[in-house]
Amino acid sequence: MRLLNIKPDRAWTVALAALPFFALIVAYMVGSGIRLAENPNDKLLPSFTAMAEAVKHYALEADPRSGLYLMWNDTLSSLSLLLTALAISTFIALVVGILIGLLPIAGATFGPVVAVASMVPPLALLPILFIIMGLGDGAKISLIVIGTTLKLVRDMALRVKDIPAELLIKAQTLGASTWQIALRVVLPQMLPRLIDSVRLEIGPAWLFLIAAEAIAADSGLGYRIFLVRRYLAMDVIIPYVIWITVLAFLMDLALRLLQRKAFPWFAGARTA
Amino acid sequence: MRLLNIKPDRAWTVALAALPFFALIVAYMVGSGIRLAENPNDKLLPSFTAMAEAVKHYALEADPRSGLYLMWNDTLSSLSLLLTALAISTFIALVVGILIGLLPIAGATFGPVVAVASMVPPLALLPILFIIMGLGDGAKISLIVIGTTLKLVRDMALRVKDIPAELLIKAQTLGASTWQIALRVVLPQMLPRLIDSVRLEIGPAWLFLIAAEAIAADSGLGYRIFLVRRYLAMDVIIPYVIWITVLAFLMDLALRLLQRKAFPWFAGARTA
Amino acid sequence: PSAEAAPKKDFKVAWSIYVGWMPWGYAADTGIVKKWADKYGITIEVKQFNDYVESINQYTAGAFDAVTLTNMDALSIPAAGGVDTTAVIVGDYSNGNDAIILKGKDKLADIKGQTVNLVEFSVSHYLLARALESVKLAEKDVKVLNTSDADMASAYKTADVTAVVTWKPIVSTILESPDAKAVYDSSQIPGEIIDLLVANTEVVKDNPDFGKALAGIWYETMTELASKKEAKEHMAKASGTDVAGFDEQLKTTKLFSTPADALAFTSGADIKGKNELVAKFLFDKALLGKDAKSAEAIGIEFPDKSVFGDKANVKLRYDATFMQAAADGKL
Amino acid sequence: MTAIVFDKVWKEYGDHVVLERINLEIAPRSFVALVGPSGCGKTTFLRMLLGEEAATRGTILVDGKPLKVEPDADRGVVFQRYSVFPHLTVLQNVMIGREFETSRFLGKLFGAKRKQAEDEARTLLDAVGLNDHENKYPAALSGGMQQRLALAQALNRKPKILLLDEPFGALDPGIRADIHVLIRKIWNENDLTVVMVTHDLSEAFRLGTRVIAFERPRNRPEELERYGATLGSEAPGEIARPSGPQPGASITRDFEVWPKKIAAPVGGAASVPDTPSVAKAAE
Amino acid sequence: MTAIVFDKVWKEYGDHVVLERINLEIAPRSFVALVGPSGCGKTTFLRMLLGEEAATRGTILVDGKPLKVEPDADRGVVFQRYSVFPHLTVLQNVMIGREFETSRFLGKLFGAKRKQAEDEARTLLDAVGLNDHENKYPAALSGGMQQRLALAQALNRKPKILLLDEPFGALDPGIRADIHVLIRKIWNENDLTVVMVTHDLSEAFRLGTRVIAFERPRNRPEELERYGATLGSEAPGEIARPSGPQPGASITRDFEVWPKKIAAPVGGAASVPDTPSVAKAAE
Ligand SMILES: Nc1ncnc2c1ncn2[C@@H]1O[C@H](COP(=O)(O)OP(=O)(O)OP(=O)(O)O)[C@@H](O)[C@H]1O
Ligand SMILES: Nc1ncnc2c1ncn2[C@@H]1O[C@H](COP(=O)(O)OP(=O)(O)OP(=O)(O)O)[C@@H](O)[C@H]1O
Ligand SMILES: [Mg+2]
Ligand SMILES: [Mg+2]
Repeated sequence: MRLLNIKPDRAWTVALAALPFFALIVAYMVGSGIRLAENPNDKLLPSFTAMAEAVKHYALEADPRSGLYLMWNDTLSSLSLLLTALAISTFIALVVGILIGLLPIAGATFGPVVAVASMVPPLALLPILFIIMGLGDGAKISLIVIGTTLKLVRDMALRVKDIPAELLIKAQTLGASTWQIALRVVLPQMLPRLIDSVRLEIGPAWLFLIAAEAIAADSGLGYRIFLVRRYLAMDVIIPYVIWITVLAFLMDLALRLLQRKAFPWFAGARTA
Repeated sequence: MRLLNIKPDRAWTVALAALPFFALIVAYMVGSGIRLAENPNDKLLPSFTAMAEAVKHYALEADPRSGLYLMWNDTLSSLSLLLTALAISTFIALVVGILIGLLPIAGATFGPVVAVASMVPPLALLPILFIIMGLGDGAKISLIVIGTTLKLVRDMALRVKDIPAELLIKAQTLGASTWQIALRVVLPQMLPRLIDSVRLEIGPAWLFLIAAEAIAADSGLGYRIFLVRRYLAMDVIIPYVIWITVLAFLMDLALRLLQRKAFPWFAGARTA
Repeated sequence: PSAEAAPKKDFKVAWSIYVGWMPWGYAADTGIVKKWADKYGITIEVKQFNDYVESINQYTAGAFDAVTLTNMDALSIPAAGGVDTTAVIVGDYSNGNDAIILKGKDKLADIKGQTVNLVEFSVSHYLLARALESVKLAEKDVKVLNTSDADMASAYKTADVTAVVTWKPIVSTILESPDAKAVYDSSQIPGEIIDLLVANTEVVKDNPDFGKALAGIWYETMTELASKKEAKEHMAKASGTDVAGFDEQLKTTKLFSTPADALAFTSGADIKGKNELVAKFLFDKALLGKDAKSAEAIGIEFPDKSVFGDKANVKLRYDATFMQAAADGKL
Repeated sequence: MTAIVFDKVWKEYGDHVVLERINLEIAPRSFVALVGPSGCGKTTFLRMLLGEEAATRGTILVDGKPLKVEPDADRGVVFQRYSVFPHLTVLQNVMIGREFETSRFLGKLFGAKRKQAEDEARTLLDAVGLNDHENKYPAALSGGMQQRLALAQALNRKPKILLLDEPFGALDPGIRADIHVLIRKIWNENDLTVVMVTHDLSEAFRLGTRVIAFERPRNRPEELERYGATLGSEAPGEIARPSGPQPGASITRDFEVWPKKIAAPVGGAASVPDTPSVAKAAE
Repeated sequence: MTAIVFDKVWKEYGDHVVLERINLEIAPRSFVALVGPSGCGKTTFLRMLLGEEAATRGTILVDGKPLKVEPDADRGVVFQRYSVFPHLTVLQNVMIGREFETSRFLGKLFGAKRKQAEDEARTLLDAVGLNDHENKYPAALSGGMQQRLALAQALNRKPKILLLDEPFGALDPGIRADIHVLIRKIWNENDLTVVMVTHDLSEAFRLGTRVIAFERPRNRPEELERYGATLGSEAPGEIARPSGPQPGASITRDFEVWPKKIAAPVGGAASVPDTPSVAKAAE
């Protein structure tokens, strides 16, 4: 039988999926074991026990200095920044994207500048951002917003242009004005697609958040990683990186669920 | 006439497109003028003359210390890293993406781990990378590769799965083996689509390059930006940022051209 | 393990941009490094880092044999990380290079209640702690906000930043603003922030030639810095300033330009007390390792073989051997 | 009175002449079937009538007045695909026309007005046989049901002209027959002029009161006169898209279907035989 | 000798029974037309014959041997869409079968062997009337030409069984007629058993030597016996996808088309009347 026709059954699928994770864990344990045998204080590849202890310390014990459970505090602080920023970019992307995609005039005016601006490396803009927004949360949110919005706007504009011209014509033959078309035809069709686009921007958003928190912060997951990087505390960094990965994964999952539940018509329309 | 039916003609399109760029330049000039009037030594928003001078200094005069034209040297150094890294990710993405997308066994094995790994924020992995790869170009290339490959692999796998099952069946009824299908049916259909995916990764690739150069480098566009950032030398940073934007734009353009010229069948097949 | 270790021939040194370490870049560029490496039949790769912390991490993880850092970071990172580290060269101490700057206020005591931007757990943090002590304040009287050194200058330009602790040349950039006042600097705690070139103890023990070469390179470069105009120009340029700017930085750096000066400081009586202050600070901040029970958890050995702290856990050693050899002209 | 007049209408895209000198008068309440080979400009013709495209030269008059240059509620349309809104249920799809009309700002009705619009929509759904599906989304309907829905939706604003671009092209033959009955009923019961593009000559003759053929000067198939013959039969050497500059298409045949069909007076019964037996050339 | 035998074949997807107890013998060189309402399992039947899907119960024998469980060169196929490779030219599309056969590693021929494969391919292109288009990509061909190409491509490996899944469903009626002539020619001139799924009953009766109808026990349209009647006419209450558990479809009618058509001996002339006049129920 051809390799491409061999379909593993359910049990095999699970086993095969687990394999690489298992291999990674074993590889880590071996590497860590070798280094720790040479230098028991080695910080680069800490043992799982050391990491568990660090997690316990950060997540389950209040920090004596501030009385806070640092890991939860960091998570809360990062998530609130991230979600605020994503909410802002999503809103901007929806409005501007629909404008650019629907109105030829707006498309001609803003299409090119958005295309060019989306090529600017946002990290390089940080100093300017700090001056304008101050060192507080404003600058961090702005960085994420700048880093993700332009892509989202372009995505949205393309999606709007993907709406079959027939539908827009049809709406006009039903007497709809431009505003009514935007509100009742384009907007509701964009919402589920926007979720797809936002899902793709979760990764970049974390990246920018971490970069911003590295520069000026007093809490946050990125702040902690960069702070403890000062003394190579990989026993903290590794669990934090895993935790960020889990959070990103959960956000992705939540968006997929939202899409399925809130837009029951979309699955059918997409495959059609 | 409805706003959405008003289509600007050619001349208007150009004029409208120029408008926001023009507005940005004017806004900058005003802002810069105000700040410079207050403090002629202000570094934050340098005048265009100051920037032109900085560019002249960096691009047209040899550095007395090294005898190099710094801006060209930085460009060369950054571009060679970036292109090498993108070439590597592209190659990996093509091979692994086709494997995952075409073979159910490979998909079951590597699909989940790739999905999870693509959520890991690559910047947080930098310290580990530097240790393993050393500080040379290896680590920088690795960061870009790690940061872009996973996304590309997922993209490719999805594209492979998008190939109508009919085509794979048809190939089998023509007697093709799995290997022949991969080589003659899937690979050539993926190449132009890979270009689309790579275009989307140019932005992230620059981001990772800049981040890596910020930490360990002795040349490169990102290195220079981070070096002079300490002295707030915006007269160098702004032209460098613009230059990076131009380079990214040109790379995008080159890829689009390549796609059009090298795969004449693709435009027709895509719209079909 | 040193017994069976194959004789090492290739060595790697990491350095980062700071006035007291600029000579390493000059030495590498002008062939001084190669000259001394050749003399001992070894190779030495000198690698510049943009990111200071990364250079230390690389050294701690074993990717480099030697690195430039401060005594405080030597204790908190490699030493606390179990890497037995030897200070081969004591290059200088900060004598005003690190400063506390207030916006629009000129008394240190005015810092009370302000948010202070600094690189957390760095020498700036230490300087702040010492400064607060001097005016009978504690860290809880201010709010510390971790801010990257690369962005300190631009951060100062923003309205909500009113107090920063940082080092030169950032200090010079910030002081260009008319409202910036340096209210405290490291010249008030001389000799406590020491800039070192450290190497892995095991490596220098097994390869004394490496230590000798490092000392040879350093002091030849010191001579050129004092005598050759190009040397200073080169270093000024590499640190992104001009000769005047570089001189300004040198002025607040107590550079030991001869081995004898360095020896005098390293073997002096003061150094023990100053290191003790640093260790206390690090212990307060829980930077001596999770298991540290006191500031004495990690032993620091001085040239006279006396030890501060745990004698069974000596991880940082001030070793005068190579500076001595340089002073004696025995390289 | 003449419902629609094309007066020396040309349509060009850059150098490419699509339609050449179209002169045409369409009487009110006629059912015009438009046929012609692929790419000859049938859709382009319909788009001009819709107001989506402007004529390059010439004028189009509707009831004596120049045509509005954009689509509007006086002309309804059904395309082959994408004629209904995928994000609205069947009922909402029909109702939305009234909502656009009545609620200028929100495009959405509430309370009693909504109730009334729903009842209106239900009457239309009844007429097209979709009353049992009002809460389904279009993706859950078969192709034939989607086109019924599109018809009901288009009728909601009571257009005077109904434009159909191969509305049944994607349907199975069996399903087509049913929907033919429906469209004839609609034409009879509403004060409508219908212009329908189709590829299927037998459909054209079965439904139309008049059949108009468009063609480029070259390869005009002579079989057209033979009733039921295939149009522009795909010879082995045929090329999908004509290449090179060519003159535009124009009207080459204009039949009145015999026996003459006339629309029933609105509300009355149809007086139309099921299949035409003879076709008479109008010129 | 029997070419294809289905012996009590069931096909289920989880709880959903698609096909129920299919018993069938297909003689060599027959042209079987498969009809039935949408979703009744025609494609599933074909996919089992193709080897793409395994039967849940029962066995399928080809020439007495159990069917290979994956598609292979002994069974050719043409689908409604996506039957040709978009990245290969017309000539390359036809040739690739030979390349797969001859060049196991690269799947590509060079030099004299390539020349020979090209010549072979040209002969086939000639047969389907595409010889003038050999350097075009499929996207530049019309739908009918693409299906001709797909046929030529499928014939290249000389399959014994040719499976067609609504191959002409997307074509205009005029173009269909031409391609019907072609497929009958192909069937006559090659040693082929053809199984074709179609929605179009008249197509089924025109081409097939045998017409088989699949249906679910419910809504079996009684009109089937009337030749040419529409199949599963779309009643207003019809639902696109049957919901709720239902018994699977099975064979409800099996006609031998009358007058009996037989394939010409390979290479000989066709002896097939153009349209069947009467259909005789086989059971
Ligand atoms: N926007 C446009 N720009 C340029 N050319 C166009 C445009 N729209 C249509 N054409 C050209 O006009 C010609 C007629 O197209 P049209 O769609 O009207 O044909 P048609 O008769 O509807 O064909 P079909 O039967 O395939 O639907 C074609 O050659 C097409 O390529
Ligand atoms: N892979 C699958 N998993 C689950 N159900 C399937 C699968 N493939 C087909 N089915 C179901 O089997 C039934 C028969 O499908 P099939 O495609 O064979 O119908 P068909 O007769 O070819 O219909 P059509 O005329 O629309 O092509 C349908 O209800 C379909 O939903
Ligand atoms: Mg058309
Ligand atoms: Mg089917």
